[in-house]
Formats: sequence, C-alpha cells, structure tokens
Amino acid sequence: MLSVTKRSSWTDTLLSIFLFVLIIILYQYFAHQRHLLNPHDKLVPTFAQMLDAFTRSTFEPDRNGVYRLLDDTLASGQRVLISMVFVFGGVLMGAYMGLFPVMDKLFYKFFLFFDKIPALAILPILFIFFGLGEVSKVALIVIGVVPTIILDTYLRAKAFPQEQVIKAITMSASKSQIIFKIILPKIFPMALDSIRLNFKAIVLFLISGEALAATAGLGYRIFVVRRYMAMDIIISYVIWIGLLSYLIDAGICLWIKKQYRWYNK
Amino acid sequence: MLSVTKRSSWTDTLLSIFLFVLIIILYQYFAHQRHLLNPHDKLVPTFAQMLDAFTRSTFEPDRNGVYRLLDDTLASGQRVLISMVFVFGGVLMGAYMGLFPVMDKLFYKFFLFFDKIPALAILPILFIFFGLGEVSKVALIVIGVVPTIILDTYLRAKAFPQEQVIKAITMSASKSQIIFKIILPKIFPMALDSIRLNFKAIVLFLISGEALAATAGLGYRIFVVRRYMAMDIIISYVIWIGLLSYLIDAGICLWIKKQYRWYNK
Amino acid sequence: MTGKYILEVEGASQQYFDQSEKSFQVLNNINLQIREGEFVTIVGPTGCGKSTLLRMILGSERPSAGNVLMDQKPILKPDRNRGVVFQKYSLFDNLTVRQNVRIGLELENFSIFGNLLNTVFPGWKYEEYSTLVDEYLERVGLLQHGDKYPYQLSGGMRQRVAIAQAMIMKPKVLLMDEPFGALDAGTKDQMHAFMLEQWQQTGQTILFVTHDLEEAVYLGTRVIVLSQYYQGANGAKIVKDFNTPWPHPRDQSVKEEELFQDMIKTIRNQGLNSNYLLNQEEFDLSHADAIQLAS
Amino acid sequence: MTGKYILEVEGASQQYFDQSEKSFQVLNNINLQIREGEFVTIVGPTGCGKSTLLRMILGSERPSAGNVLMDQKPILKPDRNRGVVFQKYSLFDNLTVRQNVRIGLELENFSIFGNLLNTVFPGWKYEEYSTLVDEYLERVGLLQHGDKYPYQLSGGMRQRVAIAQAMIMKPKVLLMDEPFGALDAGTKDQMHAFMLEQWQQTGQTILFVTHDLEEAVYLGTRVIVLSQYYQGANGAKIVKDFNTPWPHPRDQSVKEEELFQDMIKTIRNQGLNSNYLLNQEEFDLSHADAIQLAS
Amino acid sequence: SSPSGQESNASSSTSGKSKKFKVAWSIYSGWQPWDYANQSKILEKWAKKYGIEIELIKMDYIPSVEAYVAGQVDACVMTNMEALDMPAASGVTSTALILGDYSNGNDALLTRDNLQVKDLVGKEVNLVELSVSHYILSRALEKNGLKESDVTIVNTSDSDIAPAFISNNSQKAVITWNPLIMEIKKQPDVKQVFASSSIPGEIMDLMIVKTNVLKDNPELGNALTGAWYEVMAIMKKEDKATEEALAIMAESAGCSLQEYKDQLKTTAMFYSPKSALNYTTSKAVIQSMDYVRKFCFSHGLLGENATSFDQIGIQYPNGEIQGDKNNIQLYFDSSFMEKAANAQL
Ligand SMILES: Nc1ncnc2c1ncn2[C@@H]1O[C@H](COP(=O)(O)OP(=O)(O)OP(=O)(O)O)[C@@H](O)[C@H]1O
Ligand SMILES: Nc1ncnc2c1ncn2[C@@H]1O[C@H](COP(=O)(O)OP(=O)(O)OP(=O)(O)O)[C@@H](O)[C@H]1O
Ligand SMILES: [Mg+2]
Ligand SMILES: [Mg+2]
Repeated sequence: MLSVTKRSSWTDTLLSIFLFVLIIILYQYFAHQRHLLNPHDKLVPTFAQMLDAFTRSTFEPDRNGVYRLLDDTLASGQRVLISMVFVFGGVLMGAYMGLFPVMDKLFYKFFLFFDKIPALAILPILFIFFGLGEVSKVALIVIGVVPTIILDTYLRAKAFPQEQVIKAITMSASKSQIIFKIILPKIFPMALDSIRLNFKAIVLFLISGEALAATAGLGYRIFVVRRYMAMDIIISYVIWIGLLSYLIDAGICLWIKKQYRWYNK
Repeated sequence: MLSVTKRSSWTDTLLSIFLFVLIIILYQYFAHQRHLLNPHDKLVPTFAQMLDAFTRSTFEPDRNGVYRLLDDTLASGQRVLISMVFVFGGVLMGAYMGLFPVMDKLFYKFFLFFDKIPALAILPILFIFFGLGEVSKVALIVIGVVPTIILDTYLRAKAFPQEQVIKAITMSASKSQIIFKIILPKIFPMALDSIRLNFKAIVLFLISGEALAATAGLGYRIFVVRRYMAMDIIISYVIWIGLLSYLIDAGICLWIKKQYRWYNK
Repeated sequence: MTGKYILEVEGASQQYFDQSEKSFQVLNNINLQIREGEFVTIVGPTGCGKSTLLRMILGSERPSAGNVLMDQKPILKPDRNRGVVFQKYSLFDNLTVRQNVRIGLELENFSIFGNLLNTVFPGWKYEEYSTLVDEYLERVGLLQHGDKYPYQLSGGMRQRVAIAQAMIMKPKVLLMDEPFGALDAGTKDQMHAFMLEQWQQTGQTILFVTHDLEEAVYLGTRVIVLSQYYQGANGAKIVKDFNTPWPHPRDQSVKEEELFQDMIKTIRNQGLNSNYLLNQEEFDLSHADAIQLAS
Repeated sequence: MTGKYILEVEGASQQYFDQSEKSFQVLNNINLQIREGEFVTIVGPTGCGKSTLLRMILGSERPSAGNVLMDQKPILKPDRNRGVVFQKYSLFDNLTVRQNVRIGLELENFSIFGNLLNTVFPGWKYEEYSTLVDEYLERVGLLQHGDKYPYQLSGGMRQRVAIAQAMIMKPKVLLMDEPFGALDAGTKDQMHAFMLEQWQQTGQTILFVTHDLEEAVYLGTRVIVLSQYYQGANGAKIVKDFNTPWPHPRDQSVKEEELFQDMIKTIRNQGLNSNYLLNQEEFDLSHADAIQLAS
Repeated sequence: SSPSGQESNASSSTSGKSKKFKVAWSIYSGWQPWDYANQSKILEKWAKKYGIEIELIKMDYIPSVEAYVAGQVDACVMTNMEALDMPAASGVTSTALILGDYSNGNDALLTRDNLQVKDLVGKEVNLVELSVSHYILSRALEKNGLKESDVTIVNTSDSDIAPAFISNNSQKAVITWNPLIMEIKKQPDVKQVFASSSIPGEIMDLMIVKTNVLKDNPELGNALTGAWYEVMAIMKKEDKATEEALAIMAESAGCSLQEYKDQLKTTAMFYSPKSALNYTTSKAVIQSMDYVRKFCFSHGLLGENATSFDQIGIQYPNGEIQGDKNNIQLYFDSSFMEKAANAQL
C-alpha cells in the first residue's frame, strides 16, 4: 500500500508461493515420518498416495464404471448452480429492502433473526418440507447463505449515497429505475464480491447437505470414504474443492476487474 | 431510504413483528394438524411442547443437579469467547497485510486458498494436531472463521483512503502508528460489523465441533437428543441459539452506534 | 419584476442535533419568494446554512418549521421539476462521462421494450441521444473525455460533468451548490456563458450558491445574502436581498463598472462582516419581493 | 532572491493510462527550483496537472521521467518535512475536530508508555497539547465546533480543519491544493492573514495551488502558471513564472493597486488563454530561478 | 511385532504418579455400561487398584474410531466390522479386549407398504453406506437371492436418517440401528422385514485396545475388564441397584428408562465373563469375521487397491489365523475375560 517502487514480479511470485511450498514440505515430512512407523498408515497419506487416489478417481472408472471425480463434481456443481438463482434473487431482495422503508421494516428484523438460526440443526424440519431429493440440498444452501447475501446487499443499498438517489429522482427516475438503473449497476460488483466471500459457506452447506442423503457429489464421497479412513481420497477431494473454489474466486475477481474498472477506485 | 416523513413507531413495530407472528401461527397450525393424525408425533412439536422442554432444561436440575441450559450455554459461551481472541488477532493480521506489501504477498494468496478449504471435511487431521479437548473445538472455529475475518479486514485496509495514510506519514507517523492510530481505529467498527455477520459461521462450527466430542454445550445437547428425535428440545435449543445470536448481534450494533457515531455517516 | 411566484419559502427553520443530542438552529424563520425565470444567487459565510436551504427547496430535507412551496404546492420530495448540482459533485462512479450525461435522458424516456432492444443491440436506442449528449459535452469542454470514468477526472472536470448532467435535463428549477468552486477563471467564464445562454433560452429559474462575490453579482438577477451573525443570532437569516440592474445578456465588461465593484464591496462589508451585522437591528432587504419581518 | 534551493524538480514528466490502456502525458518536462522560504502559488486551467505536480513533490507519486529533490536528496516517499492539505479535505472521519487537529502532535510525540498512561487516565497526556490545539482552532474559527465529527461540518468548515491540522505541524514545506476553494470571502481573508503570519514566523516554504488569481497574486512571493495549451502540446508546461514585488506583510490595499490588477489580467489573458498560448513559441519565465528550455 | 509402536503411546503419559490412558466411547445400548462405570466411579476404583488412571471420553461414533486410529486415545469401543476396516486396515494393530454383546435385532431393515426384501428391486434404500447397515443389506439381499445392484443405495447420515425416513413417505426402505429403529417403528405403516437377529453374532460390539499398549500395560486390560464385569453383575441382578444403573445409562443416552430397556432386549449382552469367553473362543466368531472381511474387501474397505480379502491377518484365541500370517492386525484376546471368569482380577 505504501510501496511506490515498481514491483518485481519475480520476488512477488516467490513470496506468494513460499507458504504453500513450506506447508507441503512440512506435511510431506510429517507423513513420511508416520509412514516409517506404520507403513499402512491411512490417516496422513503422502503426496504420492494422494496423487494416486486422485488419478484413480479421475481417470479410472470405479466398480460401477463411473469416473467418480467427474461424476461427483458435476452433481455438486449442478446443486451450486441452481442455488445461484436464489442467491441473485437475494441480491435483488436486499436492494429492494434497502430502498423501500416498508420492505425494510417488514423483512430486516426477520432475516436478521432467520440468518442466526443454525440451519444444520433443524434438518428434520427441512426434510418434511423439501423431501430427501435434490430440493432439500439446494434448500439447505439457500437457507444457509441467502439471508447473509440479502443482509449484505441491504446494508450496501442503505449505504448508497443519498445524493445520487436524489439526483436520479430529479431526473425522473421511478422507484424501479432507481433499483435497476442506479443502485443495482453500482452495487453489483460488491454483490459479486460478497457472493465470492460467501462461497465458502455455500461449499460448507453443500457438503453438509450431501452428507445427509445423496448418491453422488463431492461431499457425499468425502463422507462415504471416511468409513474406511481413505484420507488419501478425502484430502485429494478437499484440495480439489479448494482449488475449484479458488479458481471460481479468482475468476470472479478477474471478471470484476475487467468488467467494472471503476470499482474500488 | 427515500422516506422523509416522520416515522410512526406504532406501524413500524407492527410491520417488524408481522412475519414472526405469521410464521408462528402457520407452524402451530401445521403442528396441530400433524398431532391430530399422530398424537405421538415428535418431529413437529407444538409450541406448548417446546415451551415445556425449554422450561425443563432451564429450571429443573437434571439427575446430576445441573441446570442443563445454563450449563450448556456457559460451556459453549466459553469456547466462543476464547475463539474471539483469535478473531481479533485476525483483524490485526488483516490490517498488517493490507498495509505491508511483503505481508500482502506472503499471506494473501495463502489465506485465500486456505479460506476455501472446508474445515469440516478434514476433522480427523485436526484431531491429530489439536487432540480431543477444548483446543480442537476452538481450533475448528478459528480455522473456519478467522481466514474470512482476515481477508475481510485486509480488503478494508486496502481500501483505506490513501490520502489519509499519506497525511499521517507527513505528520511523522511510523508504520505501527499507521496501523494502531490511523487504520485500526477507523476500520474497527467495520471489523465489528464483519464479526457480527460471521457470527453465524462461528455458531455453525461451534455446534459441529461440539457434536464430535464434548460433555456439555449447546451443540452437544442437540446432537445427543437428535437420535431420539426430541425435536421439542432441539427446536427450543435452536431458538435459544438464534435468540442469543440475535441479542449479541443487536448488542454489537448498539455498541457501534453509540461508540462510533461517525461510522456509516 | 413580473412572472408568478414559482418558489415560496414560508417561515422555514431547520434544526439539527449536535453530538450531545442537543438541538441547534441552523436556519431561522426564512421567508423567500422567487418568481419564475429569476436567476438567484445566494452568498453567505461558511456554515451558515446555504446548502441546507437548497436541500429544503430540493425536497430532500423538510424544514423543522414552516413550509416550502413550488407552484403553490408543498414540496415533499425531490422530483423532476427541480434539478440539482451538489457541492460535492456526486457523479455515478459506475458510468463513464458520456453515460453520466446521458442517464437522465435514458431514465426519462425509459421503456421496458426499449431497454430490452438495447440489451440485444447495444447502443441502438441511445443513438438518438448521442447528438444532444455530445453537444453538452462539447459545451463543458469534455468531448474528448467522454469515455473516462469519474475516478480518472480532476476535480474541476468532475464538476463540469455534474453541470452538464443537470443542465441537459432542462428542469424548471435548477439548484446549484457552489458548482464552479473547483474551476479556473477561464473555464469558469466559459461555463458562465453556457449557463446564461441556456437560462435565457429555456426561462428556467436558477438558485445558485457561491462564495465568489463577483460571480454572484455577475450571474444573478437577484442576490441574497444569508448569515448567522446578527444581534441575538439563533440560526441564519436573510440579511440582504436585492436586484442587480444590468439586463441579460451581460457583457464581461460590467465587471469593471463602478456600481458592480460597489455592490461587491457592500456585500463584503455589510453582508459578510460579522461585526457590522452584529450591530444591525434591521436588514437591507431592498428587493421588491423581500419579506420584511422584525428580526 | 536569497536562500538555498529547498525543492528542485528536474525534467519531470508524468504519464497516465486512459481507459483503453493508452498512455498520455500530463506533465511534460517540468523544471522548477524553489528557495527556502518562498511562497509559491500555482495556477492553471483545470486538469492541467497541478495536483499531479504537488503529489510528485509530496512523494506520493513518482514522475515517469526526471527527478524531484528536496535539500538535494531525491524525494522517494512522503515524510515529516512536507505537510499537505488535499483538494478533497481528507479528514480522519473517526476523530472529532479537536482530535483531528491534535493527531499530528500525538503521532510525533508518541511513546508506548504515554499511550498506556493515557488509556488509564484519559486526556492526561493530551492536556499538554490542548492550549496549542485550541489556539489553532481559534485561528480557523472552529473553537465551538471542537467536539463535532467531520460529517457534521459544512464543506468550508472541513477544509479549515484540514488547514489547522497541517499548519499545527509546522512542516518545512507545506503543500496546499486549493485549500480555500470552499470558503467565503470573509473567512478567506482571515485564513490568509493566519497563513501569512505563520509563514513569516516559521520561514516555511509554501506551495499553494489555487484558481483564484487575486488570491494567487496576493499571497505568493512567486506565481507559476501551468498550462497544457501551447504549440505542439504534449502535457502541461510552466508557461509563466514571475515574482510579485510587494514585501510581506502586505496590506489588503495592494489588491487595489494597478500593478496588482494588471498582473491578474496578464495571467488571465496570457497564461490562461489557450488561444494566446497556442500561438506562443516561448514563454515569459521572468523569474530569476526559472529554467529556460526550448519547448 | 507391532509396527505402530511408538506413536500409540502419545496419549499415555507417565508424568504423574500413575500412567494415564484415554478411552473413547459413543452412545449405543451395548456401550452405555461404560458410562455408568465412569459415573459410578467403578472404573476409577479398578484403575486405582491397578495403579493407573483412565479417562473416558464421549464422542460421536466415527470420530471416536478416527481419534483411535489417529492415536489420540488408547482404546475405543467399536463393532468387529469397523475394527477390521478402520484401525486394522490402517495398520493400527488392535486387540479385541472384551466382547460385550452382539446385535440381536439392534440393526434392522424396515419398510413401508408391506414390502418384503424381494420387493425392493429397483427401490431406494436409505442407509449409512459402508456401515454395518450396509452389511445387513448385503446379507438380507443375499439370503433372498438378490444382488446389491438390484437396489439403489442412498447414503443417509445416521444423525438424520430417522426423521428423514419418517417424514418422507416416498422413501420405502431404510436400514439403521437402535435407538433409531425404535423411533421409526412407532410409525403405523412401517414393518421390520429383516434384522441382525436373523444373522445372530455377526455384528459384535467390542472394546478395542492398541495391541502394543495392552502388551506393555496389561493393567489397563485388567482394570477395564474388571470394571466392565462389575457393571455387568449389577445389570444382571435385576434389583433396585439395576434399575438405578439402567436409569443412569438411559439418561446419558438421552432416552427414557423404558426405551433403554427395550433396546437391551435386542442386544445380546454377555453379562458373565464366562458366557463372553465361551462365545469368543467358539468357531462362530471366525465364521462371522469371514463374512465381514469378504464384505469389506468387495466394497473396497480394506483399501481401494487391496488385492485379496486375505490381505489382513486376524488371530483368534486358539491361535488360528485368518488371512495373511505376516500382517496380523487384529487379535481376539480372551485372556482378560478368562481372568475375570476365574475371578483372578
Ligand atoms: N446532518 C447534520 N447534522 C448536524 N449538523 C449539521 C448537519 N448538516 C449540516 N449541519 C450543520 O449545519 C450548519 C450549516 O451547514 P450547511 O452545509 O448548510 O452550510 P453552508 O452554508 O452550505 O456552508 P459551506 O459554505 O461551508 O458549504 C453547519 O454548522 C453544519 O455543521
Ligand atoms: N490516476 C489517474 N489515471 C488516469 N488519469 C489521471 C489520473 N489522475 C489524474 N489523471 C488525469 O491527469 C490530468 C491532470 O489531473 P490533475 O488532478 O493533476 O489536474 P489539476 O490541474 O489538479 O486539475 P483541477 O484544477 O481540476 O484539480 C487530468 O486530465 C486527469 O484526468
Ligand atoms: Mg454548503
Ligand atoms: Mg487538482
């Protein structure tokens, strides 16, 4: 932030990867030590084992002839995609609540409370309403994340510069124009940012949902193979999830940077 | 936001509670219907049953003479309090990362990736490092929430008006003064806000951690009675958790409003 | 002075709360009547409440006592009839200069169908406006900067965008809060010419707050001085209110006339001099529409 | 003109990138030498790069070519030697007016022990400063507003806080970017007197950007005109650079002298008139320290 | 012979006067006595007698086994199936110290609409995949001439399987264990069509101790066995003390006394060390383990790249070895139960 010197990308890259490399080396050393003691150790697989597990689930069909990783990723991806529809609905809802006092009064306290309810603890109730199928998994994500998104957007809409709203009104903007032409275009990159930051919660609820009742999915696999301590598979799946999330995060960041150049200036 | 009329607190209150009342009525009707069909239904307890369960756990000592709700709340509260130390450490870390390019380079990407790892999926590994006691429960909360707090504070420190930092430097501020006297005082209410918004995740990880190995705690109790589908206890506990979270949220809000009058203006 | 009253401020006061929640009065019983087509400039010491008065007329704030009317109807909210240029140029940061100037036209002529069409054929619908938008950009000297975002502009350039943005809508009443504070003398002169031209063409009513007394006397058909300093002060009052005698269009040379310089001196020495005012019991409200009240 | 050079700008240029990532030049090969104790005022058309030049001297931005030196040493970062008042008053929003003015003293005299003591006995350590702080608040006319937060102030009041905040630190070089843009004439005069007094007492060097030509000539011992309009223009250059003849302290009456009015006219008609400049090949850099270069 | 030697001592400290051991347990009708032993200080008494300290830790089932494999605890309760596919398959050599009971109806297949096992073809079955429930399904289908591929298994978390099944009438079959079965059976339209009572003895509930820890510290085995059979004696007496003990067990399981008693009916407890000893040394155990290890192998539970069900060796009290003699990871040890039976503790 204070640096005025030109950045040298070489040392930058080195710094950026330093911790990753350190962790990998430490882990590998630790795993190696454990394997010296117990060659059958499954709890702390070496990187070779993880790579092997990853390759197996990616390139070799399993007992039932499916390519697991692909299958699981597609199943989970679909659930996330569907829940995105509701997430963006939440953005809209938040903007409306921020602008209209009646909606503010009606919904704000409610969502504030609702947001605090740990959804995972009342799953049985969700089952009653949403069944055991795909609906309940998407519902879990939605219930877990959408209130947060709504509240976040609401706060941003509330913090929207009054003067700009007033100016738009003096230029004959209707209320829905204020939402769609003034507020949303400006808070959209912020909303993307907050979706990005909440992606972790989305993954968390996805995994929890899949742990409850599923036949495929990244979370499903992690919980099933836990039954025989296949930490090699679990860790390789977890890294895969981390990597996908990271890429999605970076993708959204890049998109924001390219598409919304005025943002963060 | 657009309203310029004086607020009438009477209709406001009515609007605020409307949805709560509606949900309660709908639920009670639904529960009643189920109980007509099956008087022993445990899944959808009526409010009378929940109140009864709540009263029992609050005011009647159990076999060991402990008041369960109090006991559980204290145990959980202690865990949350301890994890708060790390959360505030995260705020500091974020501020440092935002100000110092070297720390930025070194940690940003790492935390970005680390933040994406679903901690719940690698619990066995956590056991190895943190054991089974209180440490692992706090560690789960910390691993789950602190990276988010760090990243959030980091972004805010990055977005801190350059001009004010420059001005402070012209007034002979050292780097640590910039952090402690310029940046932190100003982003502190924002950090409180983001802790407030992440409280939900804290509760989530608390409950998950307590479900694994504990002898008391709100999550522990929910997990124990879950097998018997004692939904009356579960729901009353969940509402209790929601209520506590809500009060903490409101408390922080009030604190911010009183203590940081300049904030959000 | 002809024309009907377009704006009326009737005994308006405004109170704010300070940090210890104590109320203090900013404007005290302001009475003001403005006829259609007037160009009213408002000067006064910093913090006297000029922006506050403008906000009340705009409708974004209600007086704590008294009324503000436009065309005999109370002003409850901002609307299409009153345009505004804020002291802190508040542009839409997410729009380029061109889009910022165009947005008003888009908002006014909005149709869902047109918007849809426009999503499919970008720029199609907006073509219609482009001549007009470019003309305004030209007038404020920003034609080459049309595709920049506000963050890429200097303070003066942003302010000019805000002016074009408000002017292109040709509102019946235009409220301007120190619009030229950040402009150099040359650019200022150009903007003056531009504004006066449009004002005469459209017959708009303009309320213009400024600190530049020369500007106030040169632009205004009527000058109002607001001040919080007077005997027994409790919120600002109108302490001067008078017409300027030169017919528009005025030549730059009027600035060198003795009467012109005298007027500036009078404002400075009487209207803005707190020592002088603190000894005054009555104010020089020589304007025909000025409302005389015991202070 | 005596005294050593405190600031030197050697062939400095600055380039920015526009929205399509194309570079464009804002400042073109600026050469400037400023002696200790000078009061340099800088004028120029909007967007010509005055703020950019100030930022380069401040050290918050590096020139894309050339050097900026203070006391013969290159300026790499902002530091305690150069104070600043920004065009957009950037106060610390989380501090009251009094705390904003005091913060510099606190920062400079910081000790962990003192800070701890202060947490235990609030206000204890800061007592020492309170006389000085109050004196400065008094001078900028904000003593009664000491406990307000910036959001509760009008634009002009905020700017005055920023001025007191910078002045109380008595930096060797003070950089000011249109500090009085939002002030009314009366307040402006007070601020002028205040600044000139401190400047003479401390022997500070001041660089002062303004749009008000009267102010520029009245305050400055030296006036510099920057402009982007000249033959074959590619970034702004210094197009005028001259001394003002009146010794300080100056009386307000110099403003009425013919020479004074002439200087203003010359600046307006030559320095700020683009038509005139576009036909000039050489500039009137009559100042003894002005560096003559083929444009 | 134990390769996991050093690491498993991680939790046993000798810092104080006496060695300290950690034992994990989870809620299940056959394991509640451990909690009673703890609460009634019987366990503490026996630990003192042998000069050690024992800490009993209550955990969720799978995490408790994970903690055991990770070396966080020295002993843990688990079924014979998990003992084989979790610690043994991970190279943590383990000994079954006490055979407390076998499931005699505690695991069951329940259906709606009067469906029989044969009718399940093409239907969804809710169960915890790769758990004992999965094994039960496999055996039930086998006995009815069906294959696993004839049904669709929906992996459903044990914590929510009961409400999930109850609240969704579209789900027709579920396999789970008690107390969940009891709850589900309260539904009017649900019938039990297969249970562990049809394959008695195949699912055994064991106290598993790290082999090398037990070898180095036989006093841990003595104390645990002694405490266990003192509790068993109380439970068998059927007097007021029994009622009190059962009440405490029920409480910590989170159910009513009556519910707990009902669960015990489908749990074949070996109340006397003698009966446990007899069963442990019988051929039945070897036969059961053979079913289980084949199931584990065919479902990849011995490791995805295991080549044969013989990969892991299991040694029985009579010295008989099942599987690889060079890789014995699971021992059934009857010597402590024998000491208890002979009142030598
Ligand atoms: N929201 C508010 N809360 C409290 N006080 C306020 C608020 N807004 C304005 N004030 C106070 O009201 C007074 C008038 O403010 P206003 O902005 O109208 O002055 P102004 O005449 O426009 O000044 P300037 O010329 O400096 O812009 C000031 O003392 C200011 O501190
Ligand atoms: N970060 C930036 N990126 C791109 N262009 C910039 C940037 N900062 C300034 N500019 C451009 O540089 C030019 C000079 O800007 P600067 O703010 O220095 O002008 P100025 O002389 O201070 O103007 P004003 O009197 O209006 O404040 C302008 O054309 C502006 O658009
Ligand atoms: Mg104002
Ligand atoms: Mg500038």
